Amino acid sequence: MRRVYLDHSATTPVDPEVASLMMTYYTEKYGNPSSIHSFGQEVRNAVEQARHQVAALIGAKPDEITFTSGGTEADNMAILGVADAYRKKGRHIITSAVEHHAVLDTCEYLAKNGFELTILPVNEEGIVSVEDLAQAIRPDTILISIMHANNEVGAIQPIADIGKLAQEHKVLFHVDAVQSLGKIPVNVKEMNVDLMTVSSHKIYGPKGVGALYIRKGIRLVPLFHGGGQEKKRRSGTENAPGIIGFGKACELAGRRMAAEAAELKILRDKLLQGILDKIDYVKVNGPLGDSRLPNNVNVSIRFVEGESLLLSLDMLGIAASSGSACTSGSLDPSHVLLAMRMPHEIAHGSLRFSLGRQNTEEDIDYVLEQLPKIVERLRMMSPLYDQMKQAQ
Amino acid sequence: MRRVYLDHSATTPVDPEVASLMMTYYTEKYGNPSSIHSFGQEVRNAVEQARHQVAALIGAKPDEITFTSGGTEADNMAILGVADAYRKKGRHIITSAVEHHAVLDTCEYLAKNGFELTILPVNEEGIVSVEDLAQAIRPDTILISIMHANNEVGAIQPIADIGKLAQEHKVLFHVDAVQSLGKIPVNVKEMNVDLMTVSSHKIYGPKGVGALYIRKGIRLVPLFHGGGQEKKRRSGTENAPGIIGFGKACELAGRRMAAEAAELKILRDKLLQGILDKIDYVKVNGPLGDSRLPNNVNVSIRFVEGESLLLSLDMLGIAASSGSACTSGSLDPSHVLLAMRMPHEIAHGSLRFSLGRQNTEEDIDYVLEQLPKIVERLRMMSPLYDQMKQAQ
Amino acid sequence: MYSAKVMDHFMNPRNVGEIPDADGIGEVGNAKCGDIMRIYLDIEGNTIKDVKFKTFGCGAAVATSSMVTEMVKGKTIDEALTITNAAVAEALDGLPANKMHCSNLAADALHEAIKNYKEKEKAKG
Amino acid sequence: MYSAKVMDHFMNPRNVGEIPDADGIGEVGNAKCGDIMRIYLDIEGNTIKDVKFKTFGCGAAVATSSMVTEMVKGKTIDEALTITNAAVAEALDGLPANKMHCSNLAADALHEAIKNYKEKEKAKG
Ligand SMILES: Cc1ncc(COP(=O)(O)O)c(C=O)c1O
Ligand SMILES: Cc1ncc(COP(=O)(O)O)c(C=O)c1O
Repeated sequence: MRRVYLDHSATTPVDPEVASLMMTYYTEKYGNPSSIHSFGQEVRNAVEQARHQVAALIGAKPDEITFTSGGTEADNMAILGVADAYRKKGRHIITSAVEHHAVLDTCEYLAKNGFELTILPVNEEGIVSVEDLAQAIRPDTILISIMHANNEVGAIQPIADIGKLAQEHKVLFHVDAVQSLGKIPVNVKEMNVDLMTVSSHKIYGPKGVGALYIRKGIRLVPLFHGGGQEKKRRSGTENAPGIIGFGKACELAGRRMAAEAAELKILRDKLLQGILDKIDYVKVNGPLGDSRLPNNVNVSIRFVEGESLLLSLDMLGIAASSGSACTSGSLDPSHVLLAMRMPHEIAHGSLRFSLGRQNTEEDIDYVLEQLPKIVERLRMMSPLYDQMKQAQ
Repeated sequence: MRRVYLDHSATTPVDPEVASLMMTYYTEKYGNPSSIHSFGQEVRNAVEQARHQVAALIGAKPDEITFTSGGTEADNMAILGVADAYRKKGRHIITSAVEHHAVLDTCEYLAKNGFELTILPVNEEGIVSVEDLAQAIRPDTILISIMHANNEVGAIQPIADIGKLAQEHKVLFHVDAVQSLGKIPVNVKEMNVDLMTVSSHKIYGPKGVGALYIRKGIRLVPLFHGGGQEKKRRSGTENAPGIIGFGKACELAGRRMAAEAAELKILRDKLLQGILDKIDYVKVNGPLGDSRLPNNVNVSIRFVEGESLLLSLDMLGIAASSGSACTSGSLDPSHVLLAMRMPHEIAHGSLRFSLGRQNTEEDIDYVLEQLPKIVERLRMMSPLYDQMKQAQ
Repeated sequence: MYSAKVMDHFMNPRNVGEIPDADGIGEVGNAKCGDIMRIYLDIEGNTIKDVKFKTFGCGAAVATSSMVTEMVKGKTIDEALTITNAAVAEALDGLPANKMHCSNLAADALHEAIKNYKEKEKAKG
Repeated sequence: MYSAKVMDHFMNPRNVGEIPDADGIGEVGNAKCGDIMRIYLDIEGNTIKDVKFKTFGCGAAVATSSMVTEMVKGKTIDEALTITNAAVAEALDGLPANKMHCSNLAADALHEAIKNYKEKEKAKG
């Protein structure tokens, strides 16, 4: 059976070049980078090279990069670490309604523990308003946390404008760039960012590795206590093969990004247009054009439910994802789609295709051949489709 | 040049079988285990198998295992998580003076934040007294954290006795078993352990993975907020290849442990006896015989400094470690050796050889050939050696 | 995630459709929650002669709907009333824990349809 | 970790040893801290004709000791007094940050030895 993976925003395969580099560090150069012997020092050098590679992709200095176990840890470290270090300065934090749970839930944890939280709304395309943000800033605001690109609908936020605003008000600015890294240009200096989260497994690097950019001079209370690795910011034996793999993945991403984004946009637009042409009652979620990640397609297919779509696609070898409540076992569909003021019943039928490096035109053709049949089958079963037809 | 790695307590190479299994999950079976499509579900199944493998090695049930990014995270999760969840019951914690920094520093962080800490002393072999512990337990004690085997001197603590005591007093008992796992039998039920830390990279699994055993029914406040993976205990995209590698490493360790321990003991004793025979003014650190890990040799070589020994060994291809202050950049030598009441100047000259699976008799012969020459050279330079000679 | 039986009933659902002028129709759930199940019954005497369903919902919702129609066909009303959601799940070799509450409503829809039938019968007098 | 120069001076230290009846002896550090450096000077006129050292300590301690003896041989006392710990570290192509404070004491030991020489001279009258 043909297998078509269109869930790259969930995770990506590891690039073969990255994987084979990692192998060397698993089985041959396996020393602990904190050891002073040569088994350790050869790994230390490679870890520091990786720090350069990650820093280069986001316009940072190497010593501003702290490696973590992933995006979630980096988000927690940034938000909890700033809250703890700057609590005497103030206790107000601003974020948006469409953040990843690693940001939103962390902020909400703080809101239950002595902090005040403003959650900015978004417009129907999922984009935060800079004016709203300007009005939300208070004298006791210590942190603004806004993502660069949204993982569900691909909406790109006006980060540079927010960064300027944050700087003017001397408020720290954290950006979750997990989804934008390697897909669109990211530059902490140009965007006036103080803290930035990135994650390896979204850019063809290994799972279980991420990094937090911490602008020089910013204090953070660490999440872990222990051996004092990563300049005391992140204790624990360094995941050297993972870090080295992440570094390589950043290097590759930097080299390939421009060409890849152009190709992905063509496939993205072909897929989206094809769906709109072949299936009726479809709503596009998120912005169009340059405010959207080059690899994201998100649609709501009315009168059918997302998990059913996913399962049916999966039976044909196609992997996608959905903001349907059923895919997460919760009762509510995606908080992102709801924040975009989409009615529950339409949000349940949402479908995200996130494209990647190895996808081809044939993959897209295959989806466009199969998806309409699936939708037709499910709609034949759907009492909602009946109702709509009868109402016409 | 011959290369002899004798620093397995710092980290181990990844077993080739483990590494090649991981490769499959990096490049072919790369789905996100939380995804419902088959790319995700095939990985989910492998992650659950790994959970079984880890559980089996410590006598736990699979759903009592939570995967983490390593031993440090698991130690922090256990101690901070219990402290937060049980703070209403009491605020007293007991630990020992020879714990790893991941435990000791976490307890000390709590001591600065409203908790009370009793740090138990150890005897000259590095072993905690169960009587001391019995006397330290108070009505408001909520947690005892004692390691199974010490990473520096290989001392094995009377965990089962402590477990019984903890159970009698209804105090939660956390054990850091990072160094004992795979080397000596570990069983959470027989030892009456409530929480246990294990780490993959010490048993020929990958770095960046560990696990916390949490006995059913124990509450823990999570360290990270986010996607709610690992039954909400540990958010963040699962490091599936790492977890699967760790599971395999546990399976291999379980199969090989008995035979391997017997072989390691022979090499260990040969190395120790050889050092004592060939070099004078040497002190053995830690207990002898069955109270010692089968792979640990730790000696203090008087009148020379540990880092010099390490560097000299390294120039000959031999990797070891030291409790010398100089190896860590701090001013004090190993807190473990100091807790064993060793004078600073002797602690500075400590040397740890930690043996592993691929070491041979020839490796030991090589060390026994080179080490005496190194010591002689360094003692020729040492003003302390002069002083001692003159005093005679 | 799902058992082979669930996937079979999801991909090849039995008795999809409507019964024109059905003797009983039952519907549970709503679009807001992501699940709607509608069951149509054709009843002769006390026996369920035919049964059809339409469902909007996840894999479990479709599969349980399909399964309940198979379980109930040819049964008497009283027998049908003894079928529980749990029994439907069991007949499918179980459902994931997080699906047991939100999507396992097919027996409820069946019971609603029987109630609807009884009410109609009563109205006829 | 260490530069090639540090490793060279550590593995092949210059001027190890003692000078019997040295004109000046300087010692810094103590065993508790893990570093002791002792410098012996042979001085003729105002010139350092010979210099030897003995050191207990880490790689940096040995290398800086060795380096300072090289730097100072043949120099006048006044020239020797201008040599700083930083200059010794620099001559070794630098030291790791965490070594700059605890193990980079060789110039101090040299200065102590010169002080010792001057005191002896004074005592002689
Ligand atoms: C926007 C965003 N932030 C954070 C995360 C969490 O990163 P990780 O999976 O590396 O923990 C993800 C992905 O899961 C994400 O898409
Ligand atoms: C006893 C002990 N506990 C905890 C740790 C920390 O584990 P990890 O390196 O996986 O963070 C180590 C090793 O570094 C250890 O030896």
